[in-house]
Amino acid sequence: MARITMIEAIRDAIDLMMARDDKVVVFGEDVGYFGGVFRCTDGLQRKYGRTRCFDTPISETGIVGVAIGMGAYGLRPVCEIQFADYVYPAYDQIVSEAARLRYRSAGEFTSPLTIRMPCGGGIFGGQTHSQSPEACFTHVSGLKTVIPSNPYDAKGLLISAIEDDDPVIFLEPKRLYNGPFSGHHDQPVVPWSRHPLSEVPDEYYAIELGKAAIRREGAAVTVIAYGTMVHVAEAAAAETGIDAEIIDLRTLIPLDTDTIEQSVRKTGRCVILHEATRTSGFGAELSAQVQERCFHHLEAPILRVTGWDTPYPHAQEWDYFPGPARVGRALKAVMEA
Amino acid sequence: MARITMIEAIRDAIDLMMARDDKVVVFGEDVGYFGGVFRCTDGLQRKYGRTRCFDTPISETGIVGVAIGMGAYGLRPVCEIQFADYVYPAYDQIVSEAARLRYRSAGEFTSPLTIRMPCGGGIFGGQTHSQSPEACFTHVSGLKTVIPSNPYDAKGLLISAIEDDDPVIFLEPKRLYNGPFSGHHDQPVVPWSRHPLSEVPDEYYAIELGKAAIRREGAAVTVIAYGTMVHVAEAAAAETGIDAEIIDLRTLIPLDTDTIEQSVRKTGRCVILHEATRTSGFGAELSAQVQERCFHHLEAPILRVTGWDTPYPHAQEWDYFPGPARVGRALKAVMEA
Amino acid sequence: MSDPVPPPIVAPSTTPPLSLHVPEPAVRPGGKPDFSHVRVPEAGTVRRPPLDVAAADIRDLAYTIIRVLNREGRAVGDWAGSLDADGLRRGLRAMIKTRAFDARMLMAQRQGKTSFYMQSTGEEAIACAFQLALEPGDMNFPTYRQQGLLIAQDWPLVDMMCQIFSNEKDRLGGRQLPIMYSARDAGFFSISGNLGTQYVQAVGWAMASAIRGDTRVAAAWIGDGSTAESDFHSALVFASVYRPPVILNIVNNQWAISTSQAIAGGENATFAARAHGYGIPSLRVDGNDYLAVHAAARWAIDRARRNLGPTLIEWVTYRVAAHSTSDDPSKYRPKEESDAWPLGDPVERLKNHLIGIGEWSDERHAQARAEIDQEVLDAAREAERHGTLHTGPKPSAKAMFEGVYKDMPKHLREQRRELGV
Amino acid sequence: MSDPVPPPIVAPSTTPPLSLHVPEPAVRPGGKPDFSHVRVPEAGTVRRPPLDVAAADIRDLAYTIIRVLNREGRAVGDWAGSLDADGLRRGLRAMIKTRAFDARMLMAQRQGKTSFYMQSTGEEAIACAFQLALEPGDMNFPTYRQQGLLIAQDWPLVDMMCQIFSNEKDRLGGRQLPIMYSARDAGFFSISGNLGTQYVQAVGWAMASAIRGDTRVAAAWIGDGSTAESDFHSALVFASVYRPPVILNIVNNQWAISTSQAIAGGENATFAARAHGYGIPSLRVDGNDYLAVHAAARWAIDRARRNLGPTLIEWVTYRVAAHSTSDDPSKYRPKEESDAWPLGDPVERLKNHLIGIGEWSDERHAQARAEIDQEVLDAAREAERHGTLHTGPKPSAKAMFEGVYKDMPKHLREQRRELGV
Ligand SMILES: Cc1ncc(C[n+]2csc(CCOP(=O)(O)OP(=O)(O)O)c2C)c(N)n1
Ligand SMILES: Cc1ncc(C[n+]2csc(CCOP(=O)(O)OP(=O)(O)O)c2C)c(N)n1
Ligand SMILES: [Mg+2]
Ligand SMILES: [Mg+2]
Repeated sequence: MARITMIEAIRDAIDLMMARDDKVVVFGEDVGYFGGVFRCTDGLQRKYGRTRCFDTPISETGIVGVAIGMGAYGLRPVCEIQFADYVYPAYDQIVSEAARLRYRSAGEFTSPLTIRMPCGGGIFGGQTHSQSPEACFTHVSGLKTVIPSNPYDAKGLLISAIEDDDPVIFLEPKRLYNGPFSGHHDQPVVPWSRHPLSEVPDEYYAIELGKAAIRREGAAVTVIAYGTMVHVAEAAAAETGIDAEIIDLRTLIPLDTDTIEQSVRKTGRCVILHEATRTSGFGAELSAQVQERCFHHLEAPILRVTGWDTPYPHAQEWDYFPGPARVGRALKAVMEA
Repeated sequence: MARITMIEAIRDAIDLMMARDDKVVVFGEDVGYFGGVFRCTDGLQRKYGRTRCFDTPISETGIVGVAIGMGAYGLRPVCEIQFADYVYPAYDQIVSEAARLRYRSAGEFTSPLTIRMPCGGGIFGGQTHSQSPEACFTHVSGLKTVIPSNPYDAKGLLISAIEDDDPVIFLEPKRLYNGPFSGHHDQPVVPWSRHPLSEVPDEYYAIELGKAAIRREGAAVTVIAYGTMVHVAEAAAAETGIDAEIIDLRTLIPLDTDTIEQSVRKTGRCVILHEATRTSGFGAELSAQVQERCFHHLEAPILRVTGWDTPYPHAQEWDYFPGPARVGRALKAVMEA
Repeated sequence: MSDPVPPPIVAPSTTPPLSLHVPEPAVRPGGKPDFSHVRVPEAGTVRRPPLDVAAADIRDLAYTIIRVLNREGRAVGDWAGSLDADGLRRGLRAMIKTRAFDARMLMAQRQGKTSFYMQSTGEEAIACAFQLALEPGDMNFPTYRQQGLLIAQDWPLVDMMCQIFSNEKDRLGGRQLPIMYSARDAGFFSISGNLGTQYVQAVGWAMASAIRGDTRVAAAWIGDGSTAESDFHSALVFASVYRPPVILNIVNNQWAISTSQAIAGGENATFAARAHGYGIPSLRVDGNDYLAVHAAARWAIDRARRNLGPTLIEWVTYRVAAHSTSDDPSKYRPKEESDAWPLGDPVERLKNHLIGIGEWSDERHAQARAEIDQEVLDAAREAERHGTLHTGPKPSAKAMFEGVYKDMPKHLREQRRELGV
Repeated sequence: MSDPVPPPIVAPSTTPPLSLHVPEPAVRPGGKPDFSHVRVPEAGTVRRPPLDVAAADIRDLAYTIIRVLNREGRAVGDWAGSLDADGLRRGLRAMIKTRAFDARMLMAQRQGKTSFYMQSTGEEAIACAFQLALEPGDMNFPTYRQQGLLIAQDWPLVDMMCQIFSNEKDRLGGRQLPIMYSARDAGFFSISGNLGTQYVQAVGWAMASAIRGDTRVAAAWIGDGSTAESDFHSALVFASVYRPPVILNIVNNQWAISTSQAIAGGENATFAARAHGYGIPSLRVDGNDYLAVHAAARWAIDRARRNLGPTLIEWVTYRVAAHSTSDDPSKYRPKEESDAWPLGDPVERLKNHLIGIGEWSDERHAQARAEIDQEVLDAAREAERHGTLHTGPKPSAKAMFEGVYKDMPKHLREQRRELGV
């Protein structure tokens, strides 16, 4: 079992699925010959040929549109949007078409698509290379939304996403591609090889969509996080010494409400984290559900620590990013409430 | 002061603004000669000429794209998306461009757009003529989102929207165009002329964006609603006899949290209504905020009554629509909790 | 309010002020119909190129109209002869049935049996002849105005009607708006209410067929107005790059609800010419000429199947009826405009041709119409037995929660429980 | 897993299986550069049509290349003569300065003074000559590779650099990615990170100018790769319908990051030909020939200003540098490819022309370069005094909350408080 990066884990999952199922086809901008701007598909065109892995025109709506047609034919397309910030031109094809096709055709046609895209900030990408648009998808019935926080999960979840017969939005926190990230941007970069969850089996394994993982057991407060924020939560718990239970959602829709409910019933407190802007972010849904399901167990208001309601700024990246200091403050606030 | 319908109130607002400000231009699919499929712009081309009010190609992204260019020039475009269900092709121009232009150019260029669109169900329009996509906009920093529930507000809010220097998404519940609607689809249609809020002054008046209205004062439970659901809430309160305080948000962003907070602090209970699908709907944000702001005043869990997490079905329209029976059940549940 | 508009620059040369061009149709209600802008070439005058022709060698075909039936109803020129008399009679019956179906369903809507209907009057030749040029296994990605694709292949009318009535036998479980059929076995992709989206999906389907070494082809359909949507462009870009076996059909029926094709760019160029910028061969064809439609469809389908890549076809026709049952065209165009339409009526033209070649008669025509009317009526009665929108058996509320995902996730099970079904 | 793919239809005629065409550039790393697919006509051979020419009459101009400077560096043909020697020298200096600016900022990025940079090497003639054909008040809607538009009009380099360094003097307050300038006074619209969006906005701006009876024109800019985006099509549709005063520029520099222009549809047609389907006149021009660029730009701008409507221009050029500082082109194309590019280098070509007509010399050139290098260096030093990305003064965290709306709403004030700034 090798220690690999998240990029390698993603490539591994796609490679494996292309080998197992010749209906899997892979495409996107710069995805073919070059292997993607983050190199997640490097080598796949050489291995599987140009009709299984290829470059596309710069048209996100076209990419998803042809993927839907291929899915209706019976293929299993895995397409890449170069940055999550560029998914909006494809929003109509995703929302009006991929998400509804099974329903409107009563199952005659389906959209077994996986739409991968790097998301999140932390690389000085400015407002158009840093966004976390998950809430634009969680509101849409018919879509599943997945976001891994480490190489092991990335591989297992991506395999499940590709195998899934419904359209899956697969968000890849780009700041995690090459190593975990606690939010301490001023500290040296840590490679994945030092993290236990970079140990990834060579062979096939699937992580069921819709199941959260508990990254840290704790009794004092439940922290609900996903993607990069899982690592920030771990840092904040360690630094504040607060006995937080950290849930890594992994899949946003379908949501693992059992794990959430069980934890909050135990701790009576809840802090929700995400990098996306706050208002109408997925944290709002989490807060609403925790409140609906655990009202009588709550000992303090549920808090959200999130990106601000502004575009992601370039110079002020670290004022925007909800780092361990802000999370730590929220943990303390919720314990003192 | 005449009693008019919502359509007439909307037309009146646009007409008035076109007369006051020759920078106001009006366009959209079938909006010019024909006056719009719901006739909201009827007569305006005749009155103001073809370069002030005109038909456009069937390209929602083009409509918003040229509107942004016109706004950058210094005009004040008011454009129509024929149905809110068709706004997604324009989503990129709205989210990536209109919403961010002021921010990214540090105010050099702005987007003083009003993007009108009929929303909501209740007319057997099926899944592509019934949607309520407000949450797709409330998550986007830089946008304002407005939704009136009656002719008086429609005129005053639309005038404010057109005068506003930021992009405003103006949602018009199409089931309310010709009369209020309690959700009792089996009862005879009521015309606006019987409703006090159809009394609309001929002259200019503006309703400030960001201010909710209390439609019914009450002490037992706060109901937060907007658009069609305001009328459903009124019916449910009347039918259950529960002394509900009904807040009509009118503007979703910026949100009138003062009015909400004050009411929930008083009642200690809260039910949130919308027609849109539940998960990640705007109700989630409302629930999160009520909980964050009024935690210690809450005597029962906040409930959401919403559309289901499915596309809006044709035959089962009335099973989907959150009518007075479902709202009434929630009111009772929250009183008994 | 905003910053003032910057003052117009008055250039030293006293450049005259600019002005905006806003196209208007030649005539509006009250005016005399005028189609002088539609140049109609003589039938039989346009050449039929070889299947493997280069796009660059037939650019002129985008600026003319391929026609087979001349004024006397005779089939003339290179494109004639793709069908024998049996084939032509089959087409005629298909068109008659499509028109009868439309009439019956329009009436059903007026009677409150459904919420909505859309006719294809005047455009029947296009869908019917095209379908009859396809092979089983090929896939159409239609709009809402290609009911002829189903009817021409004798897809059960009762099935279509049950969908329109959203009744208990609606194969789509009442979820879809009337006429938004889906019929995979008939090579008929699920219709979307969102204009244009299917166009690029068809290209994707064709790409898949090519990737798999299949022999099946796809047909994309779009209206003149909807060519303005983004998906039209994506479809052409992807079709240009990967050369998949797809026929890109544009049905130019002159109108998009209340706006004329000029508002989609039809004033300055033909829709067929759109293909040129992508290096895709294109044809412009008389869509009211059954023989021309069939021959052009066959040509393009053969090209696709022989791996010669995509073809774009503009079918020139006229939307005779209202846009839909929610529309009143007398508000925006002269009532008599359809009578003035220079390409005539497809049913009449094919009928006259068949009579002219001695393969049909007025009597047989009357009899065929009567038979078909009866067939449609019988189907409607049968369908109504399973319910109509507001009366009789209907799909269950429970079914509303099904099929959002392959397996129903917990939150939908919870919501179903909340509704108590 | 899903339903199985339906089995391929084996047609009775044993139709051979289809296959997908996936374009590949002629050469990849390790191969010998090959531009034999680029047909370069002799300079001076393409006619210059009258301004009010009909689109249909110049379709051929989309399939050739307008060139003024011949192999000997002489200006020949109809398009020659739009500039005098002063104008040409101004252009040369603008190009030299653009190149020097790029070099300096590339170095600054390598030194960690900013996060990101994009050069325009090889494409300088296009932006510089175009800008110098515009009038004050006209508005460009640029992409990230038109820094020449600002530099040619002597927009302060310090200003541009402060934006690149996201420092305290950054007019955009550190909010934007480096090089995403906005300069309203310079007729330079705020650059978006989202490809293509500006193209249709330019059309809207031009429509506004026409609506207001103004005399100002707009210029839209897009790369070859980005023509695949939807906004390209919307722009052409709206420009076709309303005929506003806009120049639709396509900079075809052969590459879009790692994909060649064939992946955008350039294999089967030219990008200039895209205009034909919309009835928009178009030109295809040698983008490395300063004189050709200026003359063609002037022609299109004059058309626009005289209310003759939009013109589309494909500028044929080559992206000599990496896509951006995040890119390594040696991974996907031969290193020597830019040397083999048949249209040469725009700076060298203009320099030689000026020397040839006796208006310039190697000495003057060397001196100009030295002066400009010094000017750029001075500007960089000045800008750095106000901070670079990771050191020195920078925009405040507080400013991050400003300008989301005209007036800061309560929730943003609350969030600012939450951050404690
Ligand atoms: C994305 C989208 N925008 C707008 C509409 C509303 N709409 C329905 S049909 C129609 C006109 C379409 O005209 P055309 O494409 O010419 O087809 P035709 O009706 O003539 O067959 C419009 C604007 C829609 N259904 N989808
Ligand atoms: C909507 C969108 N999709 C993808 C990208 C990522 N991207 C940035 S530049 C680029 C290539 C653009 O190529 P081209 O249009 O030819 O311009 P050039 O870089 O050659 O000047 C890509 C794919 C983006 N910025 N926006
Ligand atoms: Mg039409
Ligand atoms: Mg390029």
